[in-house]
Amino acid sequence: MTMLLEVQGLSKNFGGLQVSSDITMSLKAGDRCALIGPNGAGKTTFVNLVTGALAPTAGVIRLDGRDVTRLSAADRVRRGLIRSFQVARLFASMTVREHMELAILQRDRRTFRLFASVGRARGLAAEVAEGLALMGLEAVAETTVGSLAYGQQRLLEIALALVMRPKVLILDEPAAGVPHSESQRILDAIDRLPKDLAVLMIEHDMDLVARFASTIVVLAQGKLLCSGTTREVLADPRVREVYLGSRAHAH
Amino acid sequence: MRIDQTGTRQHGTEPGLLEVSDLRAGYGATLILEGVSFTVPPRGRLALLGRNGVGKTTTLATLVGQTTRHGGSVRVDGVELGSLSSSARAAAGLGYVPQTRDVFKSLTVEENLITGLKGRPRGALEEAYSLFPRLGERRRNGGGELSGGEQQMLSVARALLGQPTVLLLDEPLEGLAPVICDQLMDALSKLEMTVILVEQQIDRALAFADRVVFLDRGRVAHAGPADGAAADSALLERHLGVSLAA
Amino acid sequence: METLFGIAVDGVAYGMILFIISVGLSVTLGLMRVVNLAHGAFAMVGGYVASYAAQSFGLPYAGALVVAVLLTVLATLPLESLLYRRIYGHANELSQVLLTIGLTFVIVASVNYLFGPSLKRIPLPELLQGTVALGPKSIPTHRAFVIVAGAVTLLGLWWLLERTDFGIRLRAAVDDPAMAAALGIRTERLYMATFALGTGLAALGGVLGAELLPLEPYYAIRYIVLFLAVVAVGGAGSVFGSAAAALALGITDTAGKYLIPNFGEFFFYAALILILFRWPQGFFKGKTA
Amino acid sequence: ATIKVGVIAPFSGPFAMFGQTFKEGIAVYQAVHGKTVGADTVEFVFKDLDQANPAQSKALAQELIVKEKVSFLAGFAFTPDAMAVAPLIDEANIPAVIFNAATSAITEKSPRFVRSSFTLWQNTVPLANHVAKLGVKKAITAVSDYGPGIDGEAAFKATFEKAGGAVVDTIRMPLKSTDFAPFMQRIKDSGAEAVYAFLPAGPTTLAFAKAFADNGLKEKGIQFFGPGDITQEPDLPALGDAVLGMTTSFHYSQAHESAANKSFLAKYKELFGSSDNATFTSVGAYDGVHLIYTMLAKTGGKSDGLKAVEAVKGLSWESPRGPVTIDPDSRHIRQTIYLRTVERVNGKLQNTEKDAFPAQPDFGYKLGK
Amino acid sequence: MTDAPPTAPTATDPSAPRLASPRRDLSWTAAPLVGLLGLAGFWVFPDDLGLMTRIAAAALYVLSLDLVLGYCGIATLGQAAMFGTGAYAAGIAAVHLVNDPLILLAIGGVAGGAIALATGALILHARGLTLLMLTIAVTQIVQEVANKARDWTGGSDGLSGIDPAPVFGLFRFDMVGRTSYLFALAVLVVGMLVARRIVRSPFGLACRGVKEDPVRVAALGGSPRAYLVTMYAVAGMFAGVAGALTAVSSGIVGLDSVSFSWSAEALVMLVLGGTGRLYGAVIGTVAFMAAHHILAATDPFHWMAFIGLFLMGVVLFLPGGIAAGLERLRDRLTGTRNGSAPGGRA
Ligand SMILES: Nc1ncnc2c1ncn2[C@@H]1O[C@H](COP(=O)(O)OP(=O)(O)OP(=O)(O)O)[C@@H](O)[C@H]1O
Ligand SMILES: Nc1ncnc2c1ncn2[C@@H]1O[C@H](COP(=O)(O)OP(=O)(O)OP(=O)(O)O)[C@@H](O)[C@H]1O
Ligand SMILES: [Mg+2]
Ligand SMILES: [Mg+2]
Repeated sequence: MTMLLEVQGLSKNFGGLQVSSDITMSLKAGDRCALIGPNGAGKTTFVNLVTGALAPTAGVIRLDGRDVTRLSAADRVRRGLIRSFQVARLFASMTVREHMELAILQRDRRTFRLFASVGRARGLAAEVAEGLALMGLEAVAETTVGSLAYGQQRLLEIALALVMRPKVLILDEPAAGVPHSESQRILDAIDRLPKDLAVLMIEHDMDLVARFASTIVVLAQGKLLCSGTTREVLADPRVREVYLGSRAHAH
Repeated sequence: MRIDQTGTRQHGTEPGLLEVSDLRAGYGATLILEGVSFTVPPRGRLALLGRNGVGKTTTLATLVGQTTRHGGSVRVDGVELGSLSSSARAAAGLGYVPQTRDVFKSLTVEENLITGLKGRPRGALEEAYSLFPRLGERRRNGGGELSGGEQQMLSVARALLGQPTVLLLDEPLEGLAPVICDQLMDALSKLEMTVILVEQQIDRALAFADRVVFLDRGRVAHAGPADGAAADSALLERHLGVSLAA
Repeated sequence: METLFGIAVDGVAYGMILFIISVGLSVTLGLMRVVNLAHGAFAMVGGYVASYAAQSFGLPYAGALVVAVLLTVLATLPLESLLYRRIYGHANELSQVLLTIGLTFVIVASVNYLFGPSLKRIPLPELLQGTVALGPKSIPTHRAFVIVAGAVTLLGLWWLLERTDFGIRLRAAVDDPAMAAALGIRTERLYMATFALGTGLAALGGVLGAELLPLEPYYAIRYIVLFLAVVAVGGAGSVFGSAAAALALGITDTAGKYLIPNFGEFFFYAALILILFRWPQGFFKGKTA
Repeated sequence: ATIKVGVIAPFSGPFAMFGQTFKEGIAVYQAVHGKTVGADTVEFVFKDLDQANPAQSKALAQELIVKEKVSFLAGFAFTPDAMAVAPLIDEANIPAVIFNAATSAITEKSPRFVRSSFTLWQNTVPLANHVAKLGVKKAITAVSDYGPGIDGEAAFKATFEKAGGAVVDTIRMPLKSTDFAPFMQRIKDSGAEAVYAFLPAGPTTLAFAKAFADNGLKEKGIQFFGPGDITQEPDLPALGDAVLGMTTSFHYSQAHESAANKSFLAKYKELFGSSDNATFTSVGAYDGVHLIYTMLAKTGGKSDGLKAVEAVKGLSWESPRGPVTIDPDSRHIRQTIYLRTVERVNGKLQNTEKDAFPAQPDFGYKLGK
Repeated sequence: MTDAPPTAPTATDPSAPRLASPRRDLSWTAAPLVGLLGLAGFWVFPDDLGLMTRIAAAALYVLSLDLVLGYCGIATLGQAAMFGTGAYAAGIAAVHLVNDPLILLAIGGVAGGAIALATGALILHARGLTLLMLTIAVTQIVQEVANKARDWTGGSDGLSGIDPAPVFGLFRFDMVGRTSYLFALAVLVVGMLVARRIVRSPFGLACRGVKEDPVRVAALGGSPRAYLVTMYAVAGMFAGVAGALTAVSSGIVGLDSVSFSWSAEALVMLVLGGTGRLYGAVIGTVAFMAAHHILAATDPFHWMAFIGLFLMGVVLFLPGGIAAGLERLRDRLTGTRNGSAPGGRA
C-alpha cells in the first residue's frame, strides 16, 4: 500500500522550548488514526507543522511520496492535505453558503475568474447543497457565520474540510463543542468518505476515538509515546497514567 | 460580603443565591431566550444542558451582561443585576468562563491571571499554579501561544482566582485531556460557591450537579434533580438526543 | 568621521523631538487601538495654550508647560466620553479615522478663527537659549533639554505600563473588552485615564517640539504622517519601540540631508519602506514598553 | 451694473495666510477708492482653493465664469493654479490678475494674464549682484525643492557667476523639511562665504532661521541673503531674534517710508484693528485691484479681455511698495527691489530698507526653462 | 434583470437571522441609477458641470479604493499614487503622443495598474498600520519622482498643455464642460458595472475571504497574497483611469494628484459613503464634494469647521456610512429585519 503521509524526524522549537521532538509516523490510504496526548503535548503544533502553518526546525514531510517540507500551506492544500481548526476559524461576516462556495471554487481553482458570476458557476449550487446537507446546515445556509452558535460553526468547519476532497484529512478536535447527538453526524460523514484517503483526528473524547479510530498515536511532551491499534494503546499503562486517568476504565 | 450598597441580604444566610426569572434576551433585536427561569440556592450546583444552539451560552452571557436584555430579572442574593454593567456584575460576585475561553492573547499567562485577581495580592497566583501546574511552566508565555487545553485551564483558573460567589462555566472541559478533566471536576466539586455548569460530557456534568435544567429553543424544557435525570435515559434522549453510554 | 559624528548628534537630537511628539500617539494608537488622527490637533492645542499663557499672562516656560498639559487634558476629556467612547474597538477603525479627521478639521478651523493663520511662538527662558558643546559639534540647549525630557518620559511610561496593574488591565481591556469587563475591570474609566495620558503627552510634545514644528493652525494636519511613521516603525503600543523608531528615523533623515540633500525626501521614505519591509510589525512587536 | 471679480485663493488650510491677506488687501483698496467704478459696482466672489490643485482651480474658474458670470479672475497663490485657467480665460476672453503666483512662465501662457506681485528672478537678480559687489567670491544656494525655489537658484547662479563669483554647491531642501540642522552643517562645510536661501513664507521659515542661528553660521562669518518671503511681516514676531540682522531683497516692506504706504497701513489698521499682518501678498492684492479698477474705468466695463489688458499696459502708479509700472511686453509689474535688514525698532521687528534697485523688470520672462 | 445567485429554496428557520434575500437585493440598480441621476443633473445644474465632472472622476477614484479596502480589507493611504500615475501617464502621452481621449484613458489605466502591481507585490505582505505607512511612503516617493522629473511632469508648476481630441472624433471638449461631464459620467457608469461584476465573481468572493482571515484562505488552498496583489492592481487600473479622466477633462495635472491629502480624501469619502458596496463610494464622493463645495462657497474661510462637524455627525448618527443609513431606512420601510452586512454583497 502507498503511504499517503510520511513524517520523519519532525522537530520544532519555540525559543528554548522543544515542542516537537523527532516525531516519525505515517498514514496510508484508508487509515483512520487518532492522535491523542495530554494538553500541550504538541498535537496542534504537529498538525501545524504537517500542514505548513509552521516551519519545522528539522525533519521531512512527504505527501503521496513527494517531499512537501518546503511547500507553502496553500500548496499542500492543493495537493490534498486538508485540515480543520481546533478553534473554529471562519469568515465572520460571510454566510454559510458563501463559505461552501468559496471552498469549492478554490478547490477547483476557479477563483481567478474576475468576470464570472458566482451564482452561475457550473455545478456549484448543487454541490453546496449536498455539502450542507451532510452536516445538517441547510437551515442556516444564509446566516452569517458570526451569529451561528459555536457548535454549528464546528460543523461548518468540518463541512469545509470535507468538500475540499482531501487525500489526507486532519481534524483538530472536530467534535469539541459539538453535542454528542451531533458528533455522530461527523463520524457518519467521515464514514462515507472514500476509503482511499487517510484521516488523522485529534480528539480528547475517548468515546469518539473508540468509535472512529483503528489506530492511535500518542504524543507526550512533544515526543511519540507509543502507537498501535486502538485496543493496544488504550490498554497501555503509560497512556493511562499520563492521559486517560479514570476514563481508562470506561472501556 | 461584597454587595452592600443596595444589599438587602440578611445576616446569617450564606451568599450565592441566584434567581433567574422570565429572562428574555438576545443579540440586538434578535430574541434568543424567550423566558428562562430557574433558581440556584447558595452553593447549589446546576447543570444547564441542551442541544446545539438552544441558548445555553446565551443564558450565561446574559447573566454576565453581554447580550441585549429584553426583559425578566436576575438576582444574586436578592440584588437585581438587570441593569448593571458587566464589570459591576463581576464586582457583585459573578465569575465567568466563556465557551470560547477568551484568553487575552497579547498578555502573558501570569498577566492573564492577574486580571482575574480582583484586588487580591499577587501571592494568590500560586493557587492557580498548583491547580494547573502546566500554567506555572508557561507563566511567561503569551496567552495566544498556549495550546487549546492550556487556554482552557487559564480561563478557568482566571475565573477561580477572583473567588466569585456564583461561577458560570461554559463547557470548561472542552479540549482537556481526560486526566485533567478528572482533576478539574475534582477541584470544582470542592468549591464553596454556587456553580452553573454547561457541559457536553453529560455523565460528568450530572455527576457533579445536584440539579439540572434542560433548555430547548430559548425556554426551559425540563428541570429536576440531577441524579434522577442521569437515570432517566428517555429524558436524556428527548432533550439531548443521546443517552449515557453504558 | 566628523560627518558621522555630526549625523549622530543631529540625528539623535532630531529623533528625540520626534519621539516626544509621537509618543502620545503610540499610547492611543498602540495601546488603545484608536487611530487618533486628532493627535496633532491635541498637540497643537497644547502649544497654543502654552503660547497664550506665556505671552498674554507672562507665565514662565515651565508654568506654561504645566498649564498647557493640564488644560489640554481637561479640554479633551469631554471628547472622550462624548465621541471617542462610541468608536473604541477594532471593528471601528474606519469610523475612528473619519471621526478624528472631522474633529481635526473643527479644531483647525477654530484655531484659525481664534488666533489667525500666522505663526505663534512660545518664548524660551534664558536657560534654554544658546547652545551646548558636544565635542566638535554643538546643539541648541533646548534640544538637549528635550532629549532629557524624552528619556524621563520613556522611563516613566515604561514603569507605568509594565510595572503597574494599570498597564496589565489596560492591555487586557484593549485585547478583549467584553471579557475584561466580565472580570470586573472597569474598562470605561481605564480608557478615560489612558486617553488623558495620550492627550497629555500630545500637549507636552506640542509645547516641547514647537521650536522645530512651529505652531500654526495647520499644524494639526501637517505632521500627522511623521507621527504615524514613528508609531508604525516602532511597533504600535511599544514605548521603547517608538523611541527606537524615532531615533532611527531621525538619524536616517539627518543622514539623507547630510549626504544627498537633493534627494532627502526620497531617501527618507525609501528607508522607511526598507525598515518596514524588514520589520513588518515594527521594531518591538508585541511588547508594551 | 454689478461687475463681479472671482478670486481664487487659499482661504483655509495650510496657506490660509494668502487668502486672508488677499482679502484684506482688497478690502483696504475698496475702503479707500470706493466700491464703484463709474456706474458699475465691483463685487468680489471668493473661492477657496486650499492648496495647489490645478484641476480644482480650473473647475472653480469654470464655475465663476459660467455661473457667476464674473468679468475678471484674480488671486492665485500658486503657479499651477494660475496656469490651469489660461485656456479658460482665453476662451471666455476675460482678464486674470495674478496677486501672487511667482513663476515667470505664467504670463507667457495667455495674453490675458497680468501680474501685480513679483517673480523670483526679479527679486534675486539685484540681490545676486549686490552679493557679488560686497566682494563675496564663493556662495552656496539652499532653496526649497519646488518651482519658485528652483527659479531662485537659477537666477542667483546665473547672475552671481556672471558677476564673477562662484556657486560652490546648490542644495535643494525638501519642501516638507522640519529639521534644518544637517543643511546648515553642509553649508558650513562648503567653504562658502555667503548663502542664498529661499523658502516660501510659512512655518518652515521658523525652523530654518532657528537652525541658521543655532548652528554657528554667523560665528563662522557666513552671511545670509535671500528673497524676503522668509522674513515676511506676519511671521516676524514668531521668528524673533533668530532673524535679527538678516538681509533680504524684496519689493515690499511694512517699514517702507512713503506717504502711500503710511495711508495704506493706516487704513489697514482702521479696518482690521492692527496692521501687523500687512505684507507683500496684501499689497499684491491691493495693486491687483487697482489694475482691475483701471481696466474697468478705461473700457467702461465692456467685456473684452484683450482690450482691458491693453488698457493697463505701461500703466504706472504709486503703490504702497513704491513706484510701479506694468511692463507692456511681459504684463508683469516692474518695480523697485529693496535691500532690507531685520531690525528691532521700538521693540518691534521690521524689515528696514537699506538700499533700492529701481525699476526692476522680470528677468525671467521668456527665458525658457 | 438581476444576476443575483439563484438560491435553491431551502426550508429556513424563521427565527434564524437572515440576510436580505437575494430577491430584495437591489444593488444592481446602482449603476443605472447613477447614470440617470447624472443625466438629470446635467439638465438641472447646467452651470455646475465643472464641479460635477470632478465629482464623477473622483467617484471612480473612490470606487477603486473600495475595491481594495471594502473587499480586501487593505487600508491604504496611497491610492493617489495610482491616480496620479494614471493622470501623469495620460498627460504626458497627450502632450507628446496621442490625444484621443479613450486611448488616454487606457494609457492611464495601464499605468495605474502597473504601478499598483509593482508596489503591491512589494508591500502587501504587511497589514494594518504598517501597510498604511508603506502606502503613504510609496505615494510620497511617487510624488517626489514627479517633482524631480520636471522635464516630463512640469514639477510643481504642473503639466499643462493637454488638449484632448473630440470624443469619438465628434464631441469637442467645450468650456462649459458638457462633453467633459457626459464623458466622465459614462466612464463612471461603465466603471461601476465592471467593478460590480468583479466583486461578485469567484475572485471577489475569495478577496472577501482574505479580508476576513487570510490564514483561513490559505487553509482552503488559496494564496492570500496573490488575491491581494491582483485586486490591488485591478483597483490601480480603476484609479489610473480616474486620473486620466481628470487629466483629460481638466487639461492639467498637478502634484496634488499624487499627494497624501488626496489619498486621505479618498478614504474619507469612502468611509463617509460606506465601504464594501461600491455605490457607497459614489454616495460618499457626491456627499463630500457637494458638501465641501456648498460650504466652501458659503463660507470660504471657515468651511472646514462645518465639514468637520458633518463628518463627525455621520460617524455618530449614521454608523457604517451614509449608504448603511439608507439601507437601514429602506429596511425599516420594507419591514426587513436585517440589512446586508457591510462588506457584503454589492
Ligand atoms: N508560538 C508558540 N510559542 C511558544 N510556545 C508555543 C507556541 N505555540 C505552542 N506553544 C507551546 O507548545 C506546546 C504544545 O502546544 P500544542 O498547541 O501543540 O498542544 P496540543 O497538544 O495541541 O494541546 P491541546 O490538547 O491542549 O490542544 C504548548 O505548551 C504551548 O504552550
Ligand atoms: N452573536 C450572535 N448574534 C446573533 N445570533 C447569535 C449570536 N450568537 C449566537 N446566536 C444564536 O443564538 C442561538 C443560541 O446560541 P447559543 O450560543 O446560546 O447556543 P448554545 O446552546 O450555547 O449552543 P452550543 O451548544 O452550540 O454552544 C443560536 O441560534 C445562534 O445562532
Ligand atoms: Mg491542540
Ligand atoms: Mg454554547
